[in-house]
Amino acid sequence: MQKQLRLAGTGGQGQVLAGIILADAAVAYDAKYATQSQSYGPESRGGASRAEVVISDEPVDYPKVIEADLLLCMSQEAYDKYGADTADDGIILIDSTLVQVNPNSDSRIVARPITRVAREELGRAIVANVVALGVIIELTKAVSPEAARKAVSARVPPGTEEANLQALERGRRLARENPDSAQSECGASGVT
Amino acid sequence: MQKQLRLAGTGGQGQVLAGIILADAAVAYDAKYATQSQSYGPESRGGASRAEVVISDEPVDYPKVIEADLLLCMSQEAYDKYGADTADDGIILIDSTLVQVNPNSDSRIVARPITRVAREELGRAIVANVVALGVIIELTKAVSPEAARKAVSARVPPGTEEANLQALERGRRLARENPDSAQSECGASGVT
Amino acid sequence: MSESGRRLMQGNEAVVEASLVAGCRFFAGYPITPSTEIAELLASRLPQVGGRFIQMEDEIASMGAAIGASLAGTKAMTATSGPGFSLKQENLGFAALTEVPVVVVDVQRMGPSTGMPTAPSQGDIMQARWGTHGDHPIVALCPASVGETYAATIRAFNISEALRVPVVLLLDEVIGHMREGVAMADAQNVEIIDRKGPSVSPSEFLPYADDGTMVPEMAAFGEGYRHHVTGLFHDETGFPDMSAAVAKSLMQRIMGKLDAHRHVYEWTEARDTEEAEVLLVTFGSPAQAARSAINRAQREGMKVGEFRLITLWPFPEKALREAATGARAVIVPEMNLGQLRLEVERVMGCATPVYGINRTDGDIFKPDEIYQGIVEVYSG
Amino acid sequence: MSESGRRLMQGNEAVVEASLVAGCRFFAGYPITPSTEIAELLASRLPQVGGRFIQMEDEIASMGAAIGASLAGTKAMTATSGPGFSLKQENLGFAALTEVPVVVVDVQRMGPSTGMPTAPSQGDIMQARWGTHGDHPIVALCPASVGETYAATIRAFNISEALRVPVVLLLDEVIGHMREGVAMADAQNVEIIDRKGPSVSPSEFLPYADDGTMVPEMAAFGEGYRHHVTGLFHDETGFPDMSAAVAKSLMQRIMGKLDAHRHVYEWTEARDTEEAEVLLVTFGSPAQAARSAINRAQREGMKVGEFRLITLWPFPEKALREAATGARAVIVPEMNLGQLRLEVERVMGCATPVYGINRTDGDIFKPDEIYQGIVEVYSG
Amino acid sequence: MSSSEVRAEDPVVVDRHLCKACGICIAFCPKSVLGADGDGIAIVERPDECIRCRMCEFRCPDFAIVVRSEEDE
Amino acid sequence: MSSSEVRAEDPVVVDRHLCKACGICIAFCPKSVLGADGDGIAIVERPDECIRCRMCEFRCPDFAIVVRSEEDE
Amino acid sequence: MNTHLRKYFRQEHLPHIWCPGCGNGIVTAAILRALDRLGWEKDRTVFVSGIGCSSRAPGYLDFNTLHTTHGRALVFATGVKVAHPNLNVVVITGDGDASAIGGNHLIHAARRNIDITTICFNNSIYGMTGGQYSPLSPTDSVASTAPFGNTDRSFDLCRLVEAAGASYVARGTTYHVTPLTKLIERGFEKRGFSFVEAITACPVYFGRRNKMRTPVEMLEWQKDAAVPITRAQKMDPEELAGKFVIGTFVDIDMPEYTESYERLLREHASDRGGG
Amino acid sequence: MNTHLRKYFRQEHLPHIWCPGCGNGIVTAAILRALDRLGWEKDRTVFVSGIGCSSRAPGYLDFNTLHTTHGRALVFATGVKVAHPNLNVVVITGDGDASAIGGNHLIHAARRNIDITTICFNNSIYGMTGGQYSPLSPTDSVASTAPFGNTDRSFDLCRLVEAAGASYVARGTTYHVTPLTKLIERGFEKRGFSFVEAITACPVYFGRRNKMRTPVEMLEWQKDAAVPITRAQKMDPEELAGKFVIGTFVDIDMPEYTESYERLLREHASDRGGG
Ligand SMILES: Cc1ncc(C[n+]2csc(CCOP(=O)(O)OP(=O)(O)O)c2C)c(N)n1
Ligand SMILES: Cc1ncc(C[n+]2csc(CCOP(=O)(O)OP(=O)(O)O)c2C)c(N)n1
Ligand code: SF4
Ligand code: SF4
Ligand code: SF4
Ligand code: SF4
Ligand code: SF4
Ligand code: SF4
Ligand SMILES: [Mg+2]
Ligand SMILES: [Mg+2]
Repeated sequence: MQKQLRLAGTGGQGQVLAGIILADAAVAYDAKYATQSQSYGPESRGGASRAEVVISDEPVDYPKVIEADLLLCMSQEAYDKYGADTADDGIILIDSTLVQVNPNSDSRIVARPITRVAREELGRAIVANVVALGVIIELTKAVSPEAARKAVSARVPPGTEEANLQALERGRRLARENPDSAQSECGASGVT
Repeated sequence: MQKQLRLAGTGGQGQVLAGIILADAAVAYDAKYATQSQSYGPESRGGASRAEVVISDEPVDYPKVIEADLLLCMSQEAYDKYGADTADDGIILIDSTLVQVNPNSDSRIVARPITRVAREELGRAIVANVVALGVIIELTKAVSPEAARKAVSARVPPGTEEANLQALERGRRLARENPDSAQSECGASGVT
Repeated sequence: MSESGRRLMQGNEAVVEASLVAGCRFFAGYPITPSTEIAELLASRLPQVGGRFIQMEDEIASMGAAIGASLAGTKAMTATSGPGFSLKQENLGFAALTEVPVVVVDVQRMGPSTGMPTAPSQGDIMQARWGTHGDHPIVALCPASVGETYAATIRAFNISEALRVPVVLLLDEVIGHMREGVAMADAQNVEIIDRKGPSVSPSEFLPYADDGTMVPEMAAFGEGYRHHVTGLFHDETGFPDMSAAVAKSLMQRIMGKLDAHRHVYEWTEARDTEEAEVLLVTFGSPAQAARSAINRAQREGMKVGEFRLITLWPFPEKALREAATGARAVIVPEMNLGQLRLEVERVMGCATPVYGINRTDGDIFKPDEIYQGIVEVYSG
Repeated sequence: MSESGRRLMQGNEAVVEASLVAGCRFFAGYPITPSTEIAELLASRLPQVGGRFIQMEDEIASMGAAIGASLAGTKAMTATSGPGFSLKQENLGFAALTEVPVVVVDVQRMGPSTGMPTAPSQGDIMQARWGTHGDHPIVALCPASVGETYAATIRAFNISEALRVPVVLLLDEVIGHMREGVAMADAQNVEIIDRKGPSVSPSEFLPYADDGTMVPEMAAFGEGYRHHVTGLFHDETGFPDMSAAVAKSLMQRIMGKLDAHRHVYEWTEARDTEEAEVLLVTFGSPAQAARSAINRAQREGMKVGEFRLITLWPFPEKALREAATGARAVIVPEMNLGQLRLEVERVMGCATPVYGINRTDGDIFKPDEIYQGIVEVYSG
Repeated sequence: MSSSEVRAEDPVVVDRHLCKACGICIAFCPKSVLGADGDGIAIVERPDECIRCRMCEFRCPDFAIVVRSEEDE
Repeated sequence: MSSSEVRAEDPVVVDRHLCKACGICIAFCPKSVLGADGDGIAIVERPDECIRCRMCEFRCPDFAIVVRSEEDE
Repeated sequence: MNTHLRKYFRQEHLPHIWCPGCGNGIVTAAILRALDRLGWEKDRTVFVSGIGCSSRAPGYLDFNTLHTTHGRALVFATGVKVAHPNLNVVVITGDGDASAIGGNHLIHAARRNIDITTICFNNSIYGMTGGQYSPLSPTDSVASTAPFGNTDRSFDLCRLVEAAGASYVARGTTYHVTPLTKLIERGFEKRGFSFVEAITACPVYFGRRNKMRTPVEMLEWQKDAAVPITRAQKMDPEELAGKFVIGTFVDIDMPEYTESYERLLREHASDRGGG
Repeated sequence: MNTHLRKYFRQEHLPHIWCPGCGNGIVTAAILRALDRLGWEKDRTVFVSGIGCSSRAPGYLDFNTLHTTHGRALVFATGVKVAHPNLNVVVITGDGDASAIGGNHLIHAARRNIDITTICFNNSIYGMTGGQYSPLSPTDSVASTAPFGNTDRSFDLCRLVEAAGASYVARGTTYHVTPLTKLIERGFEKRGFSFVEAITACPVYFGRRNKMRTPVEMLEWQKDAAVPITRAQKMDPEELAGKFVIGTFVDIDMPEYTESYERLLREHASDRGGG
């Protein structure tokens, strides 16, 4: 089994950390193989941010995502740019708080109000990445929930473990909930 | 015709300038071809100094002296080091003021008290190099006296032209004079 | 930290952890993308093991400080990327001539000049060999994965200490920033080589004498073996000597020691080369895409082999020639305009045509691209 | 000053006088043996012609200042030797990527490191090609006599201006310090090439647009064509762009312009190559001893030819291949361990064996030594 | 009228396209003229209080604010 | 006795092998103890005047002079 | 954006790449206002920068602009100025660019007293590379390469440039933006080497790690820690600990490099040239 | 040679390569006398130099000696000192080596206040390469690259090093050799960065071109132009024109770099090391 996951959005949303946690869960706790990589804007300032994780039962021969089994979009740009590079039977997970996409336009789309849930229910927009992580592992089974929990605890900033574990669980539940309207969530394009 | 000349001694004696004057005389005023080169000690500080001139009617194909037609020795070291690299029918011109060599030991040796003549007769040890030049052109006919005079005038520091032309002529005469005893001239090794 | 015994780490992190295992206790650096994590991590890791980290005013200073520390008896490293690697060249040449062990990491980004700081490249391959003025001995390693980076870092220190030669560890942005699970070395079970100290008393010690191995014994400052180190040509006493005889024998020894000890640094990997009709010569991160492409080609029945270089310099000429025996074509995929290919072409002569697959747009190879290249050459 | 029309001058002096003829009006330098005379002479010559000389704090600064002056519209040069050439590399790469005309003289001395400062060498041949990080365009010339140095200096400026590429002029200590009679160019009769200025109005001006020649038009600062110059990858507007498409086309153009304009810089000399059984590939000052040796061998009836490179980089591959047609062996005499030989071997393939005659002891070749080499190869 | 539109009579104009919601202008306006919308983008809340000191304009890191001089109006 | 030999009783000793005839010691000896031979090499001309101030030793660039301390004798 | 500053921008390149709350934009605008007051022509003005977040500023400015290598802006600028003394040459540099890798060029430009105005955007950190300490980071401050607090001491860069020989040396802050603009204007006017250190905020890398979580907190710190020079002269060292002095440190007239060289040119230009 | 200094020399390498009357030997002997007074052990002392005539000094001294690249002595020395803080580290450098190509390392070593003593042999010229002007050559002096007189201004290097943060800064001359020796001794004793500028003669390249034809004339000039600091404080700038000040400029105690780092090591060494 091999899973190619791509987490995309804007700098500062924590995609890279989410990717690291996924890979760490696979490598350190599920005894699988994984590679994690990311791209930066020019000289690491601003702009788009992207993390990629390949998880496999065998050593990974090519470390980057070629066709994603799951694409997480936390910005409009991310969807526009990478939507096409997703496998036919893949999942395009949309943070409907940030991205305006008609879920009916593409059967692969799964829309969830990730950032809103983080901000409103968990009180901290900053844990949106871990909420997304919960959704992802639930949708893909790329890593075990147990491994994910351990990796979250090991990798988030000290003192935030509890909040993040809670976010992870909330994300897993969110995956199973019915989506609310993606359209209604999204504001203007906002931040550069 | 090709002449290979090597002028050797210690730094500060003006061998390089003498070499340049010779080459300049050949190139600029005798319309011959010439190359002039020199060697330095490490990073140009102290020690032995050597100038080489190759003068030829045709373009010079190798710019350095392989076997000297004339070797000027203004230090003992110079004689010890280069004496052997002189042509069988070459001339080893010894400044007998500075170098202790038995003139009978080698038929090629011509000894002249160059530095003493410069110091005592011309009043300036510093023109010894041009005295030597006079001796050399007289012995080798490498360049014409006329060209040598022009090159001396053009290349010595402004204001010293007269003194140097005088030194040149004195050198030419010295070449024709009988050598005095080389042995009696030479002091201790002196300067490092 | 890990239940599987493997730890997820970045290539840059692997350099850090492996350097500590190898005995590195001094790092001098100046930040530059994409190598900066090496400095950042060592800033906290070195004090923890009693080592010392210093951020210098620039890369020239970092290189010099690392050499100074090594002369004081401490295994030392510096790390940088293209622009900084250019600046280190003068002092790198000093280390080569004075035979000071030191490891220099260059995490390659897209050049020339500031270029594309966050894009991967293998544009410094030739610079690693020829960047400083004058002929000089140097070893360069170029691992292809994070795990191999870990191993190559340890090996870089071992080579440097064993042969008293600066070792350049060439990563690229992909490997530097990629994370993989790495099986950590058990410090007890890893071979660690330390420079060989003086075997004689101070009064008999000749700091640049050939003891038969061509690698002189090395004393650290402060150990009682007072000696002179200079970037001028020097005889076996270490003092300047500009005579032709001394120059010749010094050059012969410092270049010859590399020829004499190939086994210490030569590191290549041949896979399915015996039967191969087309041979891929790979190195660094593109080897991963190449591996994937080769697997596919092999699955489709093509006789394709892989000769992978971890040691780039001195170039493993003989090993390549052996691996390529029987191949009717060689392909070199590189994230540059074909730098290593020049050397491969030279070694192959006209017997075997050499093709390059090249990229200098800041993007990495996809397996498909290399696969296409294989198909073309294979059938062409 | 001279009655013969020829003037006795040093190689370094020839650089100075020729640079002024070529239109150089700015020099920034830092003294180093054996290139120092270039700075010293220009310190008095430049003011005489209304040009400007500045002694900078180091070689990095000298290189940068020369580029700055060139961007301000003034033909500019800097000069150095090995250690300083290493330091100039980073900014040299900047000039290559930003396409700023500039001439860099490297009077080679024996390296690595401080080495033997007053001894000649050709140890920086490969560094001239590969010294800065990343693939980059560069031209390197290496004249073999003082007279040729004079011509090569003018040509270096012309190439640099015509192709907007940094040109490295490689001398060595022998040529730098040797004096020969030089026929001075008559400023009126020498072809002098100036960079091509904008052909459009400022508002239409695109500083890095390909006008079909692959060499963009160049505006000087202060001329009204305000534009941006950066060492980052950039599109034709000059502004940073990190996209793969832009990177690719920029690299293709700056490398491609050299391929497209070989005639501007390629400069070789073939002598008796048609019949030659043994071909000497020569460059720089050793060509003089080689010439002498070849003459002797020819006098003795051997069929020996000479292919002399004045342009070393880009390597005159095709011309060499042609010259070597029919030769059963090639000999490359170099004052290094065989740097250019690597390239000659590559080009020759296995068809023709390539032998090196090498020296790295600070001494120069004697004709006899090369003659012996010819005899060995010829009869062997 | 939404807060993102420019009112002709405002002494201070924020370019929403340039504003990055840093909060500087808001915090240091001596007259508390400025506020933030939900995204943190500066808005002119109390235009009448503005004394046109231009500190908001001078301190905006994103060239997003213009204080109109009275003559402009 | 030639001037190049060291006299046992001299307060000042010049090493002829090291002296490069720069003239510094001679010029600055406060008691004019030192002179030069024909090659400019320093010689002790008036040993009795020496006050052992050691300035000649300290200022000799060639480590060629030693001023003996009285105890040495 | 102020309408009469608009013409100085390359509008199409905005918004700039700097992070929200980054002080670089504040200094950049101050530079433009100063230059505008002096009526400098765009065609006759050259902005030169090194590498860093701050060094990206010239890209946004519609002048002759030159973005060079890290630390080397001043040497390129020197080449421009010497070759073409009539141009106004301004260097934009960061604290790392100017005082770490570029420290030597800074002191030599000051020594020569060449007529270049250098504006150093001092955010106490290497911003572009992600927050390593710089030679201007305070001792004990936290940075990515100083996880346990910085053991280095920092330069007083104005003092250093003064000692190196500059004609004009001043320090301002982005909080004190009006005086900063005046200092820059005076620097521009000065014949000779002028240096203005502008204390500015990197909220992302310096602020967050050093207990100033927002851009606003960083400006508050500038406000509180800055001591005008007139006041500082009356304070003793203990009182000044943790503070920094703002104002004009040097403003004197001395021979300027290119003028001295032009004099040499006039005296020694000869017909020997020919060339 | 003084008998109890003899043990510090590598006798077999004498006579040295320096020209007759070159001041380098005077400074070298002063260094040895200072060190001898403090009883520094040869094995525990490292001399590091760059490239230049002066930088050849360590080759004659029987210590751990390191002759590096031009301008970089201080960075190698920093590596030695940081790796091995118990060694006495002394840098010997020329005016070009220290203030031209090496200027940045000098100010950064001073800033860090690392416990290295630097002795700068200031002969106002690049001696080794044959007499080009240096950043310490006086304006208007003649040099091979300043045939019409130097248009550059020169550094007051002591002032610069002081402004950069050194603990000890002093200037002496080879004429005033006894005070010079004391200044060096005090520099050695100091914990922290110490800098001693020794004004010395290059009669060959500086003297001859600048109307001081002999070594003796050069020492006369040192005698006449040097003004002790106590006297200088009472003089006005015009009186000081063409003169230079000698004496101690800075002598203070400040945190030293390796000590600060050792403290960090004690606080943060952990068993997490393992490595
Ligand atoms: C030779 C070289 N070394 C290092 C770098 C990496 N680098 C880019 S910017 C920078 C520091 C920037 O700090 P500063 O000058 O303070 O600018 P800021 O980003 O803070 O505005 C560094 C180290 C480089 N580009 N080139
Ligand atoms: C990188 C480099 N640039 C230039 C040189 C040439 N060089 C050697 S010594 C020197 C200057 C020496 O001057 P200084 O430091 O004052 O020493 P001095 O010889 O006067 O004692 C120079 C420019 C070099 N060796 N290396
Ligand atoms: S101009 Fe002054 S008062 Fe008006 S909004 Fe701006 S800061 Fe406030
Ligand atoms: S200062 Fe500028 S960027 Fe910041 S909130 Fe105000 S308008 Fe927006
Ligand atoms: S010790 Fe003093 S008095 Fe005696 S010779 Fe030396 S300088 Fe003269
Ligand atoms: S000072 Fe020394 S070198 Fe000079 S003359 Fe006296 S003894 Fe000789
Ligand atoms: S990293 Fe810091 S300096 Fe750079 S743009 Fe962001 S806030 Fe500004
Ligand atoms: S050239 Fe000058 S500094 Fe060098 S040894 Fe001679 S006198 Fe001394
Ligand atoms: Mg900064
Ligand atoms: Mg000097």
